[in-house]
Amino acid sequence: MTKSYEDLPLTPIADTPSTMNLTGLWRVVRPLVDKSKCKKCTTCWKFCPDAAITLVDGFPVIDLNYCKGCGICAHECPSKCIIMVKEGEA
Amino acid sequence: MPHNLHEHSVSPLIEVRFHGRGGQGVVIASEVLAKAAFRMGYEVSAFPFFGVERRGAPVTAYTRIDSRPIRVKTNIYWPDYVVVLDSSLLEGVDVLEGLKVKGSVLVNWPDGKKLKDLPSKFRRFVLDATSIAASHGIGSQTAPIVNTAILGGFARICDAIELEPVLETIREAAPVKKQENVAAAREAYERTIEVTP
Amino acid sequence: MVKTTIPEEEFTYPGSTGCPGCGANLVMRYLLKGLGGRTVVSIPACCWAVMPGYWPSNCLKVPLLYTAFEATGAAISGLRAAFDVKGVEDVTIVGFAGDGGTVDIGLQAMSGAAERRTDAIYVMYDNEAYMNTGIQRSGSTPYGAWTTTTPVGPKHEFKKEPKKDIMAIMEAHGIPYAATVSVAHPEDFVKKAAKAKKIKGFRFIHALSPCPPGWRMNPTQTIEVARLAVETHYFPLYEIEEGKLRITRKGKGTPVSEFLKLQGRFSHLTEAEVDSIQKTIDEAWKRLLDREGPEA
Amino acid sequence: MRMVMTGNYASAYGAKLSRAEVIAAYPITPQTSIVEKLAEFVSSGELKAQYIPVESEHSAMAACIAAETAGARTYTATSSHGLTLMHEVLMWASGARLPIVMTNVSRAMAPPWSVWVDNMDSIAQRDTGWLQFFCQNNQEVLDTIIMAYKICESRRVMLPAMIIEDAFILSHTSEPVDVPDQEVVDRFLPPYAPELKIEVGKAMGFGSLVKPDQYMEFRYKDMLAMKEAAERVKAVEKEFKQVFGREYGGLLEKYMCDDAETVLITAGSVAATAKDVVDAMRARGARVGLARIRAFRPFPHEELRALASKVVGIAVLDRSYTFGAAGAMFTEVKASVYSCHKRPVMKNYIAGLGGRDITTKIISNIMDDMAVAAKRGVEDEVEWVDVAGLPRRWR
Repeated sequence: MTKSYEDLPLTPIADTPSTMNLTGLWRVVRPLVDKSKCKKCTTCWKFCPDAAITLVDGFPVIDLNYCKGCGICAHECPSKCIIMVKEGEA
Repeated sequence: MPHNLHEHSVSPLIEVRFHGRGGQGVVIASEVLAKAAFRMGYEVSAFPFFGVERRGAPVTAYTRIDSRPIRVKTNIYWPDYVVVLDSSLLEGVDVLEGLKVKGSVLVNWPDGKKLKDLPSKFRRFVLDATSIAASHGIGSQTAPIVNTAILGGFARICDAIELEPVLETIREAAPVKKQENVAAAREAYERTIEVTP
Repeated sequence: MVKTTIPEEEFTYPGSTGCPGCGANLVMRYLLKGLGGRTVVSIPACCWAVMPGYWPSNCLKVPLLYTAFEATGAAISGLRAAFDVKGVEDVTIVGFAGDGGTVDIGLQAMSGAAERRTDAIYVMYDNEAYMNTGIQRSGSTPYGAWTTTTPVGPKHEFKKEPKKDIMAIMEAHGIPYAATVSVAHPEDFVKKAAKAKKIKGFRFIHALSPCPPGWRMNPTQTIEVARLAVETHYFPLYEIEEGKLRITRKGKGTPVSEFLKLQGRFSHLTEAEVDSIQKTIDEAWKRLLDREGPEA
Repeated sequence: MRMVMTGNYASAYGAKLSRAEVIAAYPITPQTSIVEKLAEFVSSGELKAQYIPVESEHSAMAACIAAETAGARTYTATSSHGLTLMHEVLMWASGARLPIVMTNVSRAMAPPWSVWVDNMDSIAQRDTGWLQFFCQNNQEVLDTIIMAYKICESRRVMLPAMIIEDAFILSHTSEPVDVPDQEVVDRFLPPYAPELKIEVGKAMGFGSLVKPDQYMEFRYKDMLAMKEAAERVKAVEKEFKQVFGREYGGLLEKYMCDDAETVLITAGSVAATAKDVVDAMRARGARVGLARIRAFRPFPHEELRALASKVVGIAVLDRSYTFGAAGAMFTEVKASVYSCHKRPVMKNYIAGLGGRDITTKIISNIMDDMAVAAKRGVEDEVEWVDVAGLPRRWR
């Protein structure tokens, strides 16, 4: 929403985390993690350009609010525990 | 009606034009004169002819002296005094251009050599600033720096300017050889003579 | 507990507006992991000037100063001077620019900053063309590549000139540290960033940064293509510390065709042209080995 | 203490007394002695500052922008081609709301090459969002630098300022300048303390990408800041006078205008000479006056309108020319005056380009010409003065 000039700072200083941008909406394919096959190697976490993967007990948790579906995690996973599926399927 | 009537109505008390060559300290001479006059309580301004000349090229610089604050920022067209630091400029440069009738010209001129070709409607003064500067070891023997000596001579020819403030200013401004520069100016003051027709 | 091979702490937020599979996103992510939170980054016009998002969004957890396209070198000098005069110590100043902003329009300001020995790290993320404006050729675009300003038409045109050797240019400035890094080797990347942080003076990091739209490739292959760049010696990983060169990853010397064939921007090349690229790479690699010498 | 010094040294002393903390500069004739003097102040320890010897004017301004964003008070100086090379980043400085102060030694643009005065360089930057002060003497140069920091750093302004010093006529002319004591300046000008600056560990992006739905609001704020600046110029000068005893007439200095029929409007060093001319003409009985545009930005609209309603003729002397239009000061003065109920006759005189001397005689001739035009009407609205080949003689 457009703010009144009176409510704006002197100059546009960006001070809000980019988590305000739900870039997950861009996604057409979605990663699915098969925890049973995961060896906790952290490769997917390491290569995620969007820092959208966090490690919980060593397992990857993908934040679908931000994952753009690039598929790097699936492509790089050595144990092939991540697959990409079309949004709306599976 | 003299062509410079209009200029007279706004011109300051004293306007001086210095002629010399790049590297001789012409611009510094104009500034030191201004500072000496300022020391005496005058208002002043000093400026070079704003060129891009390099070492050896003819250079001019100007000083204005007045009892009131100086506002005018134009060139000086009708000087009261002309000071020539290098006599070789008498050939080729019209050093007397615009000099007021009854104005004075001071030339750095070798002792004993006859000064010719300067019209007698101006007061003419000579001073062997080169020999004086050389004898005090200012600059090199082949290229003595004459700007401090010539200012001693100027104090002699200009009633409004006293020698002591000129010497004080030289003492303050000279980066090296302060005593020698002061001594040269003092000697120059003594040795400046008017050329009689 | 699982141990990660690079620092776990993140200095970038999700929600950046970079393209899916963007290499430049990873360059920033790894860089800040190596440098830590007491870092100030200056970014000129480039993809990264857009990636933090529309105001008030910011995807960095450290201060960010935007600057004009050609001005990164000057901006980091200004930042360092301000912190020095204010007595702010223990801060790493980073200039973070694309290849156009570095080897082309920003070369003068960067050279000035290097010559002045500005205490800062300059990072060039090299996606080998003006990608922010839509894939126009830069001085860092390699021989053979298609771009929108080196179109491949009926006369079989493409970029005929080799890439500017920015590492050699920066080394010639006599800077204390210069290194190449790749998003396919984050451990090597983070180690070099951390090393650069400890050195004083002007440091330069050249990061190869695959660009899926600009290289006409599948975003899933960003890491694979970056890895092949190293393996094929297209983009060797090395560092030059006080004039001493050390190759940090030798690579297998895989044929460069393996690297090229993943990218649509090279798809028009004939076998002979690929061979000539291979030859150029082999010669450069040999020079690099010779330069490193036997002791390493 | 009163000292005899050039305009360039007056600039350097102004920056030193203002305690500039970061100086980034690139040499250009005739600005060089400013930065040489400042480099000397820094190396001798007289000024606690960082001096960045940048490789271009563009970088000088970009470095000042970065340093100022990080909370340092910055200063730079340039001239002509240097200023125009900065053009892009000048807009950056004002858009980022950074109160940088810069001296521009105003010099003609090439080609043909000229190192001499005219104001084309400064006038070409009029739309960059900088305050522009045209100075008439060296004292004003020094004083205006100190005042400019105070005006520009005030919270509702936060815009940069350009102090314009005519090439050679001020830059290389020595005249008495009162150099105030540091303690007095310190009391007048507190340290720079911006509300927002780059702080290590604090995630903030300076100069972010703004969508069309908010860009205009930011620009509107800049416009308000420039309006506020007009008020601050007057208020700060009042305060300056109380402390230092000098004043310059705010945005528009009026000299002998009260009962004047013909007024000359101009800016810069020529205005100082024009005061002598006004005195001389008044001694002959001519009802003439001078209005000096001291601040070209913010422009003195109100002051000009008040003045215009009382006079018969206004001559605007521009030391620059906007090709395809007229002198910039002329068009702006005319625009200001247009909606006045009673409008004077106006004429534009283009003079003094590329260092051509504007003599006292030229100035009085302009005023005489204007007085005649006010009675008989204007034939040539824009007249080029003292151009060889034109029929009219001005000297």
